[in-house]
Amino acid sequence: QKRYDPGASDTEIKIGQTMPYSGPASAYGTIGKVEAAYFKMLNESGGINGRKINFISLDDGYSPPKAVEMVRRLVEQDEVLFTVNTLGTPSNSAIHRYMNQKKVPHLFLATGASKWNDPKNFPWTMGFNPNYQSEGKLYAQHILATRPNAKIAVLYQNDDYGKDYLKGFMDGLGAKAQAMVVKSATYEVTDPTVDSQIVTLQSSGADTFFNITTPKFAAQAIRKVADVGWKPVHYLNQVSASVGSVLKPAGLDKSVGLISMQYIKDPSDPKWASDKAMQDYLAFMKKYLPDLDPMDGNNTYGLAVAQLTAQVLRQCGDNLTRENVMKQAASIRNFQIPMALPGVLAHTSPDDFAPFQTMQLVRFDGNTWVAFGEPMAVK
Amino acid sequence: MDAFLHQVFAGLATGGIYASLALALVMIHNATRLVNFAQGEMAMFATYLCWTMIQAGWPYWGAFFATVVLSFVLGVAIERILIRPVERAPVLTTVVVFIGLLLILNSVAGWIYTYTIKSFPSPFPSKAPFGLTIVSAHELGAIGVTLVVLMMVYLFFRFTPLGLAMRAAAQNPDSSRLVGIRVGWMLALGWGLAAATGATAGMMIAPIVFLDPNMMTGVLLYAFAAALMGGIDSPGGAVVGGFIVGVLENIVGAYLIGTELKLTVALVLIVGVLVVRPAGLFGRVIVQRV
Amino acid sequence: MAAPLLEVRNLRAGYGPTEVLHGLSFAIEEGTITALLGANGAGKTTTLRAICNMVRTSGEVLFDGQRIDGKSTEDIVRLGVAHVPDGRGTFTDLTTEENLRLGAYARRNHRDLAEDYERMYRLFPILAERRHQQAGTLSGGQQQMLAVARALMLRPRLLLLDEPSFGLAPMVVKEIFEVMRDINRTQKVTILLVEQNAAMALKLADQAHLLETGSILMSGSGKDLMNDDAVRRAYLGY
Amino acid sequence: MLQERSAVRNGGGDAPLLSVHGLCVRFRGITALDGVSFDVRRGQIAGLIGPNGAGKTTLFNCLSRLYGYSEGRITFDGRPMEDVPRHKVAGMGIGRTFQNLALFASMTVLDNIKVGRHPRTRKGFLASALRLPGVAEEEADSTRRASELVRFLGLEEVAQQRVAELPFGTRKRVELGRALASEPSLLLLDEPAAGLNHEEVGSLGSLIKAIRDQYHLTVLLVEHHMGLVMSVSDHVVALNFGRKISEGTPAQVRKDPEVVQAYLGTES
Amino acid sequence: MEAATPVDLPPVAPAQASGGVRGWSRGWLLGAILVVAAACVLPFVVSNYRVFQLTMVLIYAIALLGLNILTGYNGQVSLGHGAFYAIGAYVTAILMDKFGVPYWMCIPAAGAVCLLAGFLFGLPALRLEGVYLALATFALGVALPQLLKYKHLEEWTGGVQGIILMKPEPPIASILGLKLNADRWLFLFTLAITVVMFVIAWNLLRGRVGRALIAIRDHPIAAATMGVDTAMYKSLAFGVSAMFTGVAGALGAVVVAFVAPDSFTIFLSITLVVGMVVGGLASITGAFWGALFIQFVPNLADQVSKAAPWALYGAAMIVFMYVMPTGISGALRLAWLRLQRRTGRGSPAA
Ligand SMILES: Nc1ncnc2c1ncn2[C@@H]1O[C@H](COP(=O)(O)OP(=O)(O)OP(=O)(O)O)[C@@H](O)[C@H]1O
Ligand SMILES: Nc1ncnc2c1ncn2[C@@H]1O[C@H](COP(=O)(O)OP(=O)(O)OP(=O)(O)O)[C@@H](O)[C@H]1O
Ligand SMILES: [Mg+2]
Ligand SMILES: [Mg+2]
Repeated sequence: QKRYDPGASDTEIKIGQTMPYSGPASAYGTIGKVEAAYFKMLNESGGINGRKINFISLDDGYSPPKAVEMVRRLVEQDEVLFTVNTLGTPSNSAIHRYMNQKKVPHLFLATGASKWNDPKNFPWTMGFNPNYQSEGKLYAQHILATRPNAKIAVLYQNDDYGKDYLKGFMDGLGAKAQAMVVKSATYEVTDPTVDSQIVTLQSSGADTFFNITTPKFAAQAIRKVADVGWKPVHYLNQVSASVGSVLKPAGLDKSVGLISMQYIKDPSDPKWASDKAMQDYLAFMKKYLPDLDPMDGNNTYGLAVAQLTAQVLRQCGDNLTRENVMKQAASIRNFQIPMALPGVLAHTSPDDFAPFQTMQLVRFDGNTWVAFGEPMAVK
Repeated sequence: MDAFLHQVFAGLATGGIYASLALALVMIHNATRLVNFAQGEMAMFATYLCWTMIQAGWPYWGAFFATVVLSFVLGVAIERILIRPVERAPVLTTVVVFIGLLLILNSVAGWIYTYTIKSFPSPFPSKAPFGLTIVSAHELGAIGVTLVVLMMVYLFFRFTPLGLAMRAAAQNPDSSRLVGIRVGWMLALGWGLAAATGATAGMMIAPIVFLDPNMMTGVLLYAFAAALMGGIDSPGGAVVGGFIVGVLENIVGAYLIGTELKLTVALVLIVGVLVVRPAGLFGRVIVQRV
Repeated sequence: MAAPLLEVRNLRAGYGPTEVLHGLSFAIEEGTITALLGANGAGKTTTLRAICNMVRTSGEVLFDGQRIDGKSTEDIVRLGVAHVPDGRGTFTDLTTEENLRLGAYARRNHRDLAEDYERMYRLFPILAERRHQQAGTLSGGQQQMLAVARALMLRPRLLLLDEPSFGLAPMVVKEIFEVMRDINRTQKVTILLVEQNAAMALKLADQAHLLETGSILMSGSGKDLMNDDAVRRAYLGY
Repeated sequence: MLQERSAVRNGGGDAPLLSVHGLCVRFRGITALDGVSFDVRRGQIAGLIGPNGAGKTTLFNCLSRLYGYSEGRITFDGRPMEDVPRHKVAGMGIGRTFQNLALFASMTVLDNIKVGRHPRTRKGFLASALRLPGVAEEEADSTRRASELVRFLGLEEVAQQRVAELPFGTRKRVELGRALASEPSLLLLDEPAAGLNHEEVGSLGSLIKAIRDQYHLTVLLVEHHMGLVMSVSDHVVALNFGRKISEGTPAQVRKDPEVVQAYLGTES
Repeated sequence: MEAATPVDLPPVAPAQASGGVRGWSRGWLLGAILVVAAACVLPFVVSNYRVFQLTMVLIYAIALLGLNILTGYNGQVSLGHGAFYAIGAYVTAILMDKFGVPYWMCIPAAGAVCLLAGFLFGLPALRLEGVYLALATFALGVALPQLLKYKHLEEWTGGVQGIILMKPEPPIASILGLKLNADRWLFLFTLAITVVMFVIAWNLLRGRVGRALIAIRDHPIAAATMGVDTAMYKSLAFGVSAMFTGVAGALGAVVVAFVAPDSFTIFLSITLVVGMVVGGLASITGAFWGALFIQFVPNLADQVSKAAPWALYGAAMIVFMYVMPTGISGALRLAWLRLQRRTGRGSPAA
């Protein structure tokens, strides 16, 4: 039988979100736009189980206090059934406790911090991104396996995102971490370039480079590494592994040999040219968001999140209580998100709130990312 | 030692970036007595215009000079349309208009061009001369362009009657009118020249930092610091300030304190210099007397 | 007879909501010197400002037969109207020499420019000495000299002087009056003079007007006013 | 209002109130004052004259500690001025006006004069913020005294007007009021007659004398208006190029050939 | 300064009627009491989410008032006041989180720390003027968030993760029969502190100290000559201003129940400047108008367009500045004067 909590009815499901449409992180605002467009498309084809999705996405300017205000509006005034893909570790930290107190599902956060997978203490919060720490750990394992005596240099963004990766990486290296990492350097998002950092890292004599940067800085770093004639084994975090929006600007020739991970298909990769999901994506972008750049990794990401959200709602059926939403979110069974790489399945359970189990190690051959090895477990 | 030199050169290269925008700040300050917070975004927008032209198939230099001219016109237009209504308002009122302009340009650029970074062509060869790896040809070229612009700005303010009239109009509009200076047009001209200078800076910076709507937010802060360090009324000071800031920041980051606090420490040092020399290193000390 | 060089008809002017001049009318013939007298706050400065359109005005101002009310200050100056303003209007951050250069900015005719600098420096030798000093640090009187010199650099047709002797030592005052007489005679510069030193002003002036709270109370030749009892008591003291 | 205090002061015998000795001031190559020495006795009106740029205002600025001086000594009321910070000068009893006006443009006439009360009042940040006892009384007292001065100077009509809107002469009177509000024992007037017409200069002369008599103070007057200087001064000092060229009674100085040559010009 | 006309130096503050704070008139007092009384009722008639927003308005108003004391009244431009807001917030967060100090005791503590911090920063700032001071304060605003992330302070500040706080519960369940909850209680608590802070500012600005501050702004040399210890007053103005902003930051931390470096970026400082100018420089009531602007206009912009909300926000700023170059309170004052003049009660000058 039908059961509803606030935000759900026979005709409508209200979903809330905060996104940085303005402010320093407005580059991510595109994610919210893709999600809104996807739900619009769903509505046009009849919605989910006959219900239209009312997606309310508000601007938080990447400011935690604003995020609190906006989320309170969503919960108390707009009365959404749940929120999805609220972006940024600081903003989500600010609303973390509130959402759990209010018992409103706080789903698929757009951040890779590990603390979102804590069903015991925060049963209403679930992340989306493969956890940065785990990813960092995987690179460490790869290094230990292939070149146990590597001298490693690390560049990371001086915020939660960079530090999460670094922590996982150091944990992964284990006891040898302090000895192996010969130099690390940070940058701020406001830095114009990371040239100086690259020079510092190069002069440390390292032969391996772990590059924990967001797209613009990743591109700068890749180019600078090549320009100064440094030839390390270069690991690049998956956040910036987009061929179209990172490697191309940096120079494809300069990107040869990069190692990264992937879990979502890269639209600029020719091998997906005839892939159904990719074709759907490109058609969707063309129809609904002609102004946005389809090569932008944020857009494929947004679509993947929206697809997973739709899946959860389908699983809910007519039982649209917050409790059931959470229950269904916690029982995703090896679901293949169309935009995710084949074999990269979303899977959750009541005591494991991290949807992604696996990622694929890839190496850049000057044209596309080439998978090597088996998909690796991220947990 | 080699690494040290390397850091210094990297610092000079980024310093050149700061210097080029700092020049635009000095330009606008001498012409209006204000620091234009939107200067960076104006340069960014101009660079996008150039990029659009290049995408449309224009040759680089054609697009370059067209952008400089177009920026000049846009700068004049901004002054006439946006700034003029608050010309006689208190300084901070104008500052808020600048902030509004900054937000508008940043946001509209993101809307039109999206936030994905774009590579921007350089007019200089891709291989550095003499097989240098320390600096790229573009960085050298950009520094050269900055020095040329510096020369022009310097000569303009120092030797042309127009330059003098512009400075006069900025500091004492009423008296300027009484000697026949068209104050309104001086301000507009100043905006035009500053916009053109900024556009040049933007087109030299974009190949280094990549083109995106936020490409100037960081640069502006450093340019601001550089201009003030050198003395906000001194074009030469701005350029020297730019190099000092660039090198200082790198040395601090690499050898003194680590990269986490390099900006903080660099800023503290700059403010320290200013406390000792309140008009900057090369700024003219203006005495107020009764 | 030719039209007057400057004619003012029913001139009103004020600041904000307050009206300060209540309809002045007077005319100045080319090549003459006119003095404007009046008590503190009578509106003398405002009259000069109104002629140059620096304040809110209504009424007609004709220069050389042309309407100039409504024209911008800078355009009026470009017609050859130099103004030594109240408070001197020094460009305090520029050097003495730059101040003089600006005086010649709107000048049509750039011949004899160098000679004019020399003339000013001869007239006020201290300015030559202080060529490169920041003008704002000059003494009050030195700045007053600079203001007069700056106005002369325009080679104006009409010279508006707002208390040119302000803060000057007695000897320099005499010199300035000599200069006025001289440029009036030799260069046919027309002068409108606001001056508190009424005795000297009236002696120099062909025409004089007495202003009181924004209206002309009395007009006449310099001599007429000098012989008027009220004027003598208030402005001349004998 | 100053009676008791000045009685005590006069007990100091005939020592000069102000004594300037060998004062030198230089600005990068310009010698503004070059070994100037003179005394001003209590109760005097002393005139200070000299050509433009002679250093008169500079001397005032030294007395207000706005300019430092390389050599020389200034003693006020028996105390050396060298180590007095500039904001203490008013409290010591030196009040001044400025040659080119230095009013607080956005404030009303009354408030400008009340700022003059600053050195004679005490309540600081904490007391004001919390309105501790005494604040209201002190404020009321300031208002009363400022209003008194407003009346004395005939500024009642404009008391609530912002000074920026006032004609020049009126503003000069506001400055005078502001200086008087600090109850100075030495009043420095820098060209108070500039921009005034004959009649106004006349009444200014009487006003200066009235101030001296009513408030028992000593006046040092810089002025180019010879009529005024010669009629009110007890003593005149003449400077030229930063040097003292003459000193004495008005009649003496007026006749001094060097003064005539450098300053007054032939005849007059 | 040689310039006799006020035109020569563009004023930091509007020349119009920014020359002082009048004493209370009875009408004013009555009006203020009515407004506060109405504000007390407000949380019981609107939704909790609105209560939260209004609490933020009060908090911003305190911060803006602080900034106005420094910039509007004393003429020292600060583009980095967000730093003091952050210090206030972090002091509170650390005291509450690490030492279990009750929230209401943290507010004065934060104020005291900021008073000291502001005073100390004000000392070197004494040497700087105009754009140079603007840079120094801007640098402070930029550097502080990075300092908060610094690894050796992480133990205290929580690094990039920040500190999550417990929202305080009301000490009593209901008041005069009106049911309290955390939001309503915090609103009333903030309101009380706002009233205290405004009374303090009022007291400070209307008397001897306020005149001295304005005198320094209008003519520093003359102010010193009139016996104002300009260095001391400027530093103290910095301190007091920082104290106000710090108190606001402390309240902000309690109300939002979270602090992190990302909450206090340079954009916060810029927002405060915008709020102050839009509200009205050198105006006490202006702080409220400015607070309403910075709280609600970005939300409105977001409602209108997701594509470029900042563009709309920026456009709103520009429009406000055109229509009211002296800020909202300046415009209201002009309107009031005009009304008075029309009804014939104008000043003799009219
Ligand atoms: N900027 C201003 N704003 C408002 N009112 C002003 C302003 N300037 C002058 N006024 C008023 O205009 C009137 C005339 O002033 P004006 O300066 O023309 O007098 P004046 O005859 O030149 O006097 P003075 O001898 O003082 O130079 C005065 O009453 C004065 O209060
Ligand atoms: N701050 C300064 N920097 C450089 N020169 C200065 C400064 N102050 C004064 N002077 C110079 O010192 C000399 C004395 O100036 P001062 O103002 O004392 O003259 P004054 O006697 O008051 O003249 P006036 O009668 O014109 O007011 C002048 O030549 C002036 O240019
Ligand atoms: Mg006048
Ligand atoms: Mg003088």
